Amino acid sequence: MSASNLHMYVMIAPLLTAFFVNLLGRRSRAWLAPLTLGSLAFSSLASLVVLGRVVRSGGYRYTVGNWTPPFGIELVVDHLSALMLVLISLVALAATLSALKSAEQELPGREHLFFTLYLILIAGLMGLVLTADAFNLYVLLEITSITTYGLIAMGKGRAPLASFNYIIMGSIGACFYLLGVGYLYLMTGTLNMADIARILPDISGGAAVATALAFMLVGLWVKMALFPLHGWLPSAYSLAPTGAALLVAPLMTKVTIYLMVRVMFSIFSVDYLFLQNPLVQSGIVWAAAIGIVCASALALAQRNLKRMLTYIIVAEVGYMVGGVWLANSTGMTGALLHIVNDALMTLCLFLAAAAIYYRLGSLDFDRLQGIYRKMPVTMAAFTVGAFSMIGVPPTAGFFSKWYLILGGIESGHWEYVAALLFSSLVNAVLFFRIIEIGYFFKSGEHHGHELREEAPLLMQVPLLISAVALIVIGLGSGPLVDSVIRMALPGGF
Amino acid sequence: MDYQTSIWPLAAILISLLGAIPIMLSGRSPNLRESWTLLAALGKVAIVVALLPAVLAGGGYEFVIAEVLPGVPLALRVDAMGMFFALVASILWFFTSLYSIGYMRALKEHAQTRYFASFAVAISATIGVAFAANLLTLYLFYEMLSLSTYPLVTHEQNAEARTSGRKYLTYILGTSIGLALPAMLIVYALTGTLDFKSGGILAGSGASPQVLGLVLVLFLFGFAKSGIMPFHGWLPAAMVAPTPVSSFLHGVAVVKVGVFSILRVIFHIFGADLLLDVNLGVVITSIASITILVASLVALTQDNLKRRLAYSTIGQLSYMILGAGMLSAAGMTGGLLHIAMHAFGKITLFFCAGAIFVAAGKKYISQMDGLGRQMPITYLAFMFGSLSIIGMPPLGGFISKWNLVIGAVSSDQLLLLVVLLVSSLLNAAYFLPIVYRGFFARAADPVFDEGIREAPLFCLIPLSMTACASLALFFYPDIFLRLAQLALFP
Amino acid sequence: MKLLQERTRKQKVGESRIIRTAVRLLVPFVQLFGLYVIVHGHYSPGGGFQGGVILGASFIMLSLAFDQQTSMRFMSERANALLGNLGALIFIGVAALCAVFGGLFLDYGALDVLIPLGPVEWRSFGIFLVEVGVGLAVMSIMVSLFWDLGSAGRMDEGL
Amino acid sequence: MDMVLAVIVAKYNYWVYVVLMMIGFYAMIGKRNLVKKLIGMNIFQTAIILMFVSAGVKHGAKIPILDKYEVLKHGVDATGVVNPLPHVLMLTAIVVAVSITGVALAILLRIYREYGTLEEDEILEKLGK
Repeated sequence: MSASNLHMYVMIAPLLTAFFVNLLGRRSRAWLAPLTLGSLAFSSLASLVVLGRVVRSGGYRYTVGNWTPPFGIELVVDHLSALMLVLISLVALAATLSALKSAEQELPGREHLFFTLYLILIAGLMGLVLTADAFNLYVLLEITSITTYGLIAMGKGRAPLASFNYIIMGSIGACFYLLGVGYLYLMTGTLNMADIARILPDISGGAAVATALAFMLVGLWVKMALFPLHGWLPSAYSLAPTGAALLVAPLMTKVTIYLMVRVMFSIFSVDYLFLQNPLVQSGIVWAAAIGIVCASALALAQRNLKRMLTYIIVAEVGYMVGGVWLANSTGMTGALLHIVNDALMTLCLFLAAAAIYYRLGSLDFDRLQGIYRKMPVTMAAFTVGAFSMIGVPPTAGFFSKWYLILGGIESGHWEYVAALLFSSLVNAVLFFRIIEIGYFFKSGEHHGHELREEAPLLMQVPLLISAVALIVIGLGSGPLVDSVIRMALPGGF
Repeated sequence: MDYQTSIWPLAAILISLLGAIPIMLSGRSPNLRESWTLLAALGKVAIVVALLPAVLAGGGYEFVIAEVLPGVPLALRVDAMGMFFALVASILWFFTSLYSIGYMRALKEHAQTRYFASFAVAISATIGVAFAANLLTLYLFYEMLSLSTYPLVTHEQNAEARTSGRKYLTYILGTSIGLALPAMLIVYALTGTLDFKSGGILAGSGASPQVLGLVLVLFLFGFAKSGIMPFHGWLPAAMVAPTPVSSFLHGVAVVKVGVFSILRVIFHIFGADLLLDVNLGVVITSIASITILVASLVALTQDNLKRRLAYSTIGQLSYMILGAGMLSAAGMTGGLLHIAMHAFGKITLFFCAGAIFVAAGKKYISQMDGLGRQMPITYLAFMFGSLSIIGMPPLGGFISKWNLVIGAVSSDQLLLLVVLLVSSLLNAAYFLPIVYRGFFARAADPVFDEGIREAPLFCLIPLSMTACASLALFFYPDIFLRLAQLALFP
Repeated sequence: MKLLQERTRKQKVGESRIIRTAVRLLVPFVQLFGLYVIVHGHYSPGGGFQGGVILGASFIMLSLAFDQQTSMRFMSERANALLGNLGALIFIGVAALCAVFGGLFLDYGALDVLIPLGPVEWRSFGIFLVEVGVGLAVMSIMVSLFWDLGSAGRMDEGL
Repeated sequence: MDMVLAVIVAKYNYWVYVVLMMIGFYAMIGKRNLVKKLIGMNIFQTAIILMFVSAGVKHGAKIPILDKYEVLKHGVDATGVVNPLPHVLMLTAIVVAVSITGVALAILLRIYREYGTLEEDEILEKLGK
């Protein structure tokens, strides 16, 4: 019995610690590092054990408070959610290492507040991937959003404005989702996803169900910033405090995509989603493809590293949404694998950006000249992350892109294939522009001896680990797909 | 044909990749660093040669690194064709390493540590391409080569290097991601595998000729390292790199990786029979012929020696593709052989160009009048190299060209025969004047040129040796011939 | 109370005397009612949310009728933060304890191992504990929301 | 026409929520004042809350507060009480709404302190300078 509680401890550890951080951290900042890192290290280990157990003996369902569903809230620990749990806790751990340093620099005196929100956000994300209850999902979605609003608003300058914009858009998204849940509740009288799925085929009222699906999807799309609903994301993520962006950028959109998958396939059937409305299905793939192209093009116009990265995130969202809606198992595999890979790539790039920002105080392109000489280790890791974004083998990004493009070819969605290739090429241009700027010097300083000034060790370690992880995951993507992601494919594939 | 599992193919790749680490760490002491380079180069030659007997006996080695995609592992395989290329590349890397030491020290270049480390990574990628067991592995090392040569091309780190580096990446990455990757994915979608198999894997896939033609064209242009027109622009631009880079990478490794990839695709993905069936050889030969003629004509107009060599390379690379496109036994053999023959000839020419730059500081042909009298060894080697490339006996280039001519005749493609003859004449027209002016023309400024002597020994020895090798290959082409035969007709 | 009487008499702070007097008299009853709602939450209408809001409202009334400083005399900012965190910790702690003692998360019956009251009694008592935690947290958050927003984060006399 | 009216009257609770929602949505998107946007957001959320709550209503049913001993003796007559689940859910939704409003107000305070105005146009004008 107690062993099956392990996934709860994964989630509870950061949540419990959050309040201790708030209480003790305001007395002395010496408490911050041991508390946050300790809880997240525990979560990471525990989540790995959970994943191992799920891989060995299959997933299981968990009833909170021993209330049987559909009355109680049910959690689901299957291959996909266990994988997400591992992803979240590991990414959070790496981000926290670096955030400790950057928060010290950017938010002196407010660090305990920052890390309280930080840990609640992590716990909220973990709860999101576990829940199997449509309404519980809404509540957790809002918990993560509210903490994110707060974290972003802690930034300098225009950050509060960006955060307010995010609040408005985010609330619209959440309300749409809630409205969809409301429709489903009116139709079925239950909120448990499995229970809804059981009842749905038996009821008439196609229009109401379709409306519910539409509202839920649009709501989640706003939250995940699918083009053209992405307006809030670039400012919010690029103006947030560095430490907050480190956590939010790799995880927030990816978890929302996971939610889309969860909602789509736990509540509705593959048949209903794809086969009965082929027009909708291919329409969404088209929209994703257009989104990828537009977001990539917008990324080209940016003159700041972090802003550029945010537009790449928007493009990547299009990758995954398109992959899910390709309606074949290859595309789905690609989308799920890309959730993992994209989180790691984004983490790697944002960690590098954080390290650069720590030393330079700016991420504008013209400030980056000669950065390779100044911070060779950081830039080496950045280069690996960039290669992964471009999709150079054997980095992780190549393999998920492989599945996605192959899925596009198999289902005959050539527009999606073209968009993906276009975006890869644009990414190559984007990153080599930075590599070029960083590699060459200003004309005056040619062959000059700039001092080597690396970021602190605490920021370098997670950066290097994430860069190595990109290659390891790339080479290990065969076993990863076979043992986890294939099992995580929703029924019907 | 059976392959035994062995870790040695991986070792052949890793020895220089891991060698890059001590090279980077010993940046403070040039002697130590260069010993590491030479050690890695020698080790690589030793491993490759050690693998040779089994291949000559008709066998080979295999090694699976990781299972990455369903049906497509990251795997290495030493077969005759791979061995052919690996042998050329590893031997020439050793010579280039020697030459680099002399060249870089004589010119007191900056960032030599980065230079040697990138070089080591590049050669690993080259051997990786040679030993790749399937298209995915090949693509992986292909991209690794593109990226590791970027710091070499932009070594000077000035505005010109920046422009060239940008051009280099645009062409190479753009084509490989935009054209080769989708082609590879289509092949995978059609067949479910990417394994190199003699006779090809596309044969039974039931794809229509139109699709096959599209895939073929995507591959031809996708592996733009082969310098095929219209995607050749990067090669002249990349000549801003230090001469050893131009000589080895842009005379041998990088460009031949492009050609090798195309040949792999033609022989082992499509298969000659399939291409004959759907009559796609014409596509290959016509693109190659145009490239050969245009590149040779452009080469005539170049005054910068390295640029002239670059255009010559573009033309010569298409010989190999042309040979493969003939789809006749002699033609394909000639195409494959030309990889080796051209490599030895062209690297000699580049070494000479570098030696002239080191010794006399001259880049332009018009300034080199009378230089042959001060640097007789260099010029003699240059003459050997050019004769080999023109295809004159008794030099190696004759053998491959002879095979190509026979191939054209035996497959009744007389137009291709004309192309070969015309371009040989053009080769002679752009190479021989250089030799002639070097020995016989009156120097423009005798006073200024008086102090010029031969380049340092580290430069001179490698270039003489490759020149001799070109000569020797005419008399003893047996190993390469045998490997080519094994590769094409197992 | 003394303080409130004094402040009621003085003209300077807050609203009119009638309001001040009314609030002074009402606050103890409001708080008592809040506690009642919290404590009875697990078997009659009410609970931590509602009770917490009522408790919080009592402090908000004080700062409305007098000023923020007055209400902060009764509950310092630090005490408020402490109570808030404590409330949340009680909730999560109880929930986690259930899991630690061999049950499912939030399955109060499992706490029987700790003090043998019987699983049924524990279910009732567990909810009670949780409600208290929730009540504390909600009160603290209501109050700090009002204080922070009312004084624009300066924690001076407020609105 | 009568049919249409009948449909509207029969489901009037839904019409109310749709109208409210549209008002809120308009305010969020169309208004240029940040506080008005926030108010719009609250109206939007209230509309959804009303929809849920109205879904629990039954004709002639009582509030769902039951006497423990009655229930133990006679069981629960489900038709006699209103469905309490939507109300409970909406309690949570209200808490969420309050939290968002709180955070949003705090952020608005910061914006006001920085720019001295809450009109979007004026803020953009100041940023443009």
